[in-house]
Amino acid sequence: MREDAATRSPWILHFDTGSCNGCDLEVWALLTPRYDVERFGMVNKANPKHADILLITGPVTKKSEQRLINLYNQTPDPKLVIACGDCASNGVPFLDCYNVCMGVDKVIPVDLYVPGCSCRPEAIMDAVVKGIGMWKKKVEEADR
Amino acid sequence: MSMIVSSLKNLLSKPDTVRYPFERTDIPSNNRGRVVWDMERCIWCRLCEKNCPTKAIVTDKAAKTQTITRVRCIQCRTCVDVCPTNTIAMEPVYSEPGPAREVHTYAVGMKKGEYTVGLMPLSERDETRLRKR
Amino acid sequence: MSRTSVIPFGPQHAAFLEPFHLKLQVEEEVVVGAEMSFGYNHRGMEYAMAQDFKRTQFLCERVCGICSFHHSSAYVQTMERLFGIEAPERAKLVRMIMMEAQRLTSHLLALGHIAETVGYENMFMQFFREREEVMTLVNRISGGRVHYSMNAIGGIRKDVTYEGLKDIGETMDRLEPRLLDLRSIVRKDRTLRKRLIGVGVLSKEAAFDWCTVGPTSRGSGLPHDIRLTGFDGYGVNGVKFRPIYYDEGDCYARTMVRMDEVIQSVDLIRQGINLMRDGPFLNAVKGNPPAADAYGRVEAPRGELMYWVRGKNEVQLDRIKLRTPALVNVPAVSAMIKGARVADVGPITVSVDPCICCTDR
Amino acid sequence: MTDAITGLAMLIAVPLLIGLLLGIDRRLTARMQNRVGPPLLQPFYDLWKLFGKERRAVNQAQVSFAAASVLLQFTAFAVFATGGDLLVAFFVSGAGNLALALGAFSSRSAYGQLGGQRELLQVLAYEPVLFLVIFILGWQNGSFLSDAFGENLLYLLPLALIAMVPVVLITMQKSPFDIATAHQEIVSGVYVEYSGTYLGLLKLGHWFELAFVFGIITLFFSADDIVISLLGKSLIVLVFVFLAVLIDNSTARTTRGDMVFKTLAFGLGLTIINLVLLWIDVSGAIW
Repeated sequence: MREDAATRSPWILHFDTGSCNGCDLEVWALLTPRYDVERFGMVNKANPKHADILLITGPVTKKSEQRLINLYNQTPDPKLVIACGDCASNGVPFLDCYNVCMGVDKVIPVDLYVPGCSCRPEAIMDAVVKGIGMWKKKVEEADR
Repeated sequence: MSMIVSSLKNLLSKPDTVRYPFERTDIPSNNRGRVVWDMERCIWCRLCEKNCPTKAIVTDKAAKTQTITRVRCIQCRTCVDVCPTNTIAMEPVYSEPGPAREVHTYAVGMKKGEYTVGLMPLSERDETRLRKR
Repeated sequence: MSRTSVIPFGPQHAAFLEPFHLKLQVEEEVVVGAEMSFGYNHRGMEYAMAQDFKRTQFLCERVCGICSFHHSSAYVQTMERLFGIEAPERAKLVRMIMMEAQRLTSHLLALGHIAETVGYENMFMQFFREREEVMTLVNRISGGRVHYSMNAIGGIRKDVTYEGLKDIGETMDRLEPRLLDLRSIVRKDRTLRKRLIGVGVLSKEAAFDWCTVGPTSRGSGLPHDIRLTGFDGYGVNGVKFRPIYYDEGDCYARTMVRMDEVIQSVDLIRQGINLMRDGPFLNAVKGNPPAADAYGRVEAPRGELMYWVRGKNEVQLDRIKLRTPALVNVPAVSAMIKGARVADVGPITVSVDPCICCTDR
Repeated sequence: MTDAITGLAMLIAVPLLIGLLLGIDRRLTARMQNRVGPPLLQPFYDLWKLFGKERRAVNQAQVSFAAASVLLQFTAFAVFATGGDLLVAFFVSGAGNLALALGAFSSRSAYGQLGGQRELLQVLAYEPVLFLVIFILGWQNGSFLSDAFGENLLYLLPLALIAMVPVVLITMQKSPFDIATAHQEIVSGVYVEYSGTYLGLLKLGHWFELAFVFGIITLFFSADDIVISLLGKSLIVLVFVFLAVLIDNSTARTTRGDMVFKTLAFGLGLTIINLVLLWIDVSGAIW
């Protein structure tokens, strides 16, 4: 029952950790009329304390590393982290850049990776739907 | 026209939304989605591997395989352009998101469009981090 | 009794898409001081871009996803100068059309973002609905929604077909009346005007002193547009346009500059299609960049974007330097923000269309 | 005895109806923005999910204030639903809002402080209007007890009903008057430091507050036939929700000074004109 309701109301927090804005725009495209993820009850809350799903874009620059950890810690359990795009998954287009941590999973645990540079809104939506499917496991983890 | 009129008009007209997972979106046929190999034609020139800007492709001439790390591919279509034998094609379908970073291996002898799925090899840094846990 | 308190805006905030930190000193709700800090998005792009001039073609698009085609156009233009070649006319016109299409997406984003920061959710949605139309169009033309990857040093990588051009024309016909509707709404809407007029005024002199470029300077009455210098398709005979500028210098003027430029972009795209003739589209280059330097500049949606490259007869470049428009526009916010209310901080910062990934690189 | 039962039924049914109304509101908003929008039961899903989240509070005071706010709002609505004094309900509901603001002040977050301040300003803006409307209702009716309303007041007090529009806008947190929860300025204002269960509690409190405000609107209409009476009451509420959504979708947010001034001028002006007209009517001059 508990996870059933939660899966119908995933609130998201979007944080840009140094991406090129491509995936950020696609995240915004999700909120707007054409894709409209509010159909699944998804709302951009922009507040870690209200969020359930963290959509992280960007290869995590050294300066935003600590901020990302803070945001992660401020989000109450159960929570889900989705790394949007290639650079969030493993930092790849920015191979030679000296100031990046090469991926979100180097800093916080990631549940889902969305490939693509930039990833299509459909791919992010697929990831969210998959993430909702993982929710039950997450609730059990949080209860432990 | 004022916003009130526009709002009422929107209220009465059909929503602009594509009900995506239940309905297909119009991904154009030339969309740069993901690369696939037709291994029958590969002549092992390694041009794709050399030209890949993100080193997503690994060619293994001995084992006769082409391997691509999906999350490393930035869909620039360079490999398709440089391939002398049209072995590589760009499909409009994008790579699926998933809990693991998949590595797809195309080998000679597989049917067209078939591949084996592996996981992205961990870097040294990853391994030390996992050991710490 | 006066007491200043500090309000941190960002790096993660509802009003900003990107991470940048704004430390506001407020008394009650009036801003008395602002301190900006950047670097959350600094990846070290200039170093990475100097590693391989062929790869840079794709990497420079990833400097900024909103103006990716402008970045790659500026880069290939610079490299063409370095190699001493010229792109064919058809390639130039395709570049112009795609640049204007990207200007449409970028400006519609900025306009929607401004509407969002003043709490006008419906207008935000309307702008993004039209933007999605352009996004699907460029997806059909180039194969990518954000990164077009169409440019190559010496022209374009793949020609735009006849059907493609027809598709662009039809989409523009469909889009134009809707954009004109939106413009009349922005012009008339009382609550929006009340929130934007007279807010964040940047005088003509101040705009000059802060070296602002693009819509920010044109909103302050400086008719400064790099497209007039005639790079790429803008230099082709028959392309006509006049820079749009407003004298007021407030948030509303900057918004209106963008709104009018959206209509102008539609017009320029039509001109480009009409001028298009069959012909070659790529003058391929061979060898490594010579040991010389060259610069190139384009008018990105936010203003003048400049690339400077020095080669060294190797695959690596000796140095690549880019000067992005947001780098000079964003500091001007600190001049606009003094004395504003907290409620106006969002619209003021967004009205210069800060692109932090361009600024920090 | 029957009164107590109807009161109890109302206590349970009305918050559920409010949840549904908020669902309609979100759906309608989405349609006006050319989107599909969430399912109608979305507010219930949200609330249920919040109660399932981890309990985490910045400090103990915050929790007490959240609890106080919910209890006070509930009491206000309970007083109203069981036929109690409107004035008591009004002041208790106001105290609930105060507790909400204090809860925001108790955290040291800058956004919380700003949100609390703005919440108080909102209270300052709409409570005088609401108070005057309640006063005029009670005065016309001859009693402030909510179950003593049996007369149709719609044709006598049309302007007072219109004066309720900004009040509904403010309590529903709709643009142009959503300054206390201005998402893009101060994130979510008073709610910013709450999470999980406590946020759910505050949302529930907000539902009770809305139930009370909409309850006052329903007092304007009444008929002898209970079916017609109920239909008319719900129609008024639906018209108000539709108006609120339409205004929300065609205005930008105003600033705080504007909000106070406009709400007070509009609301107080209309109610006072209505009052004067009534007074003239009572003395038999015109009408």
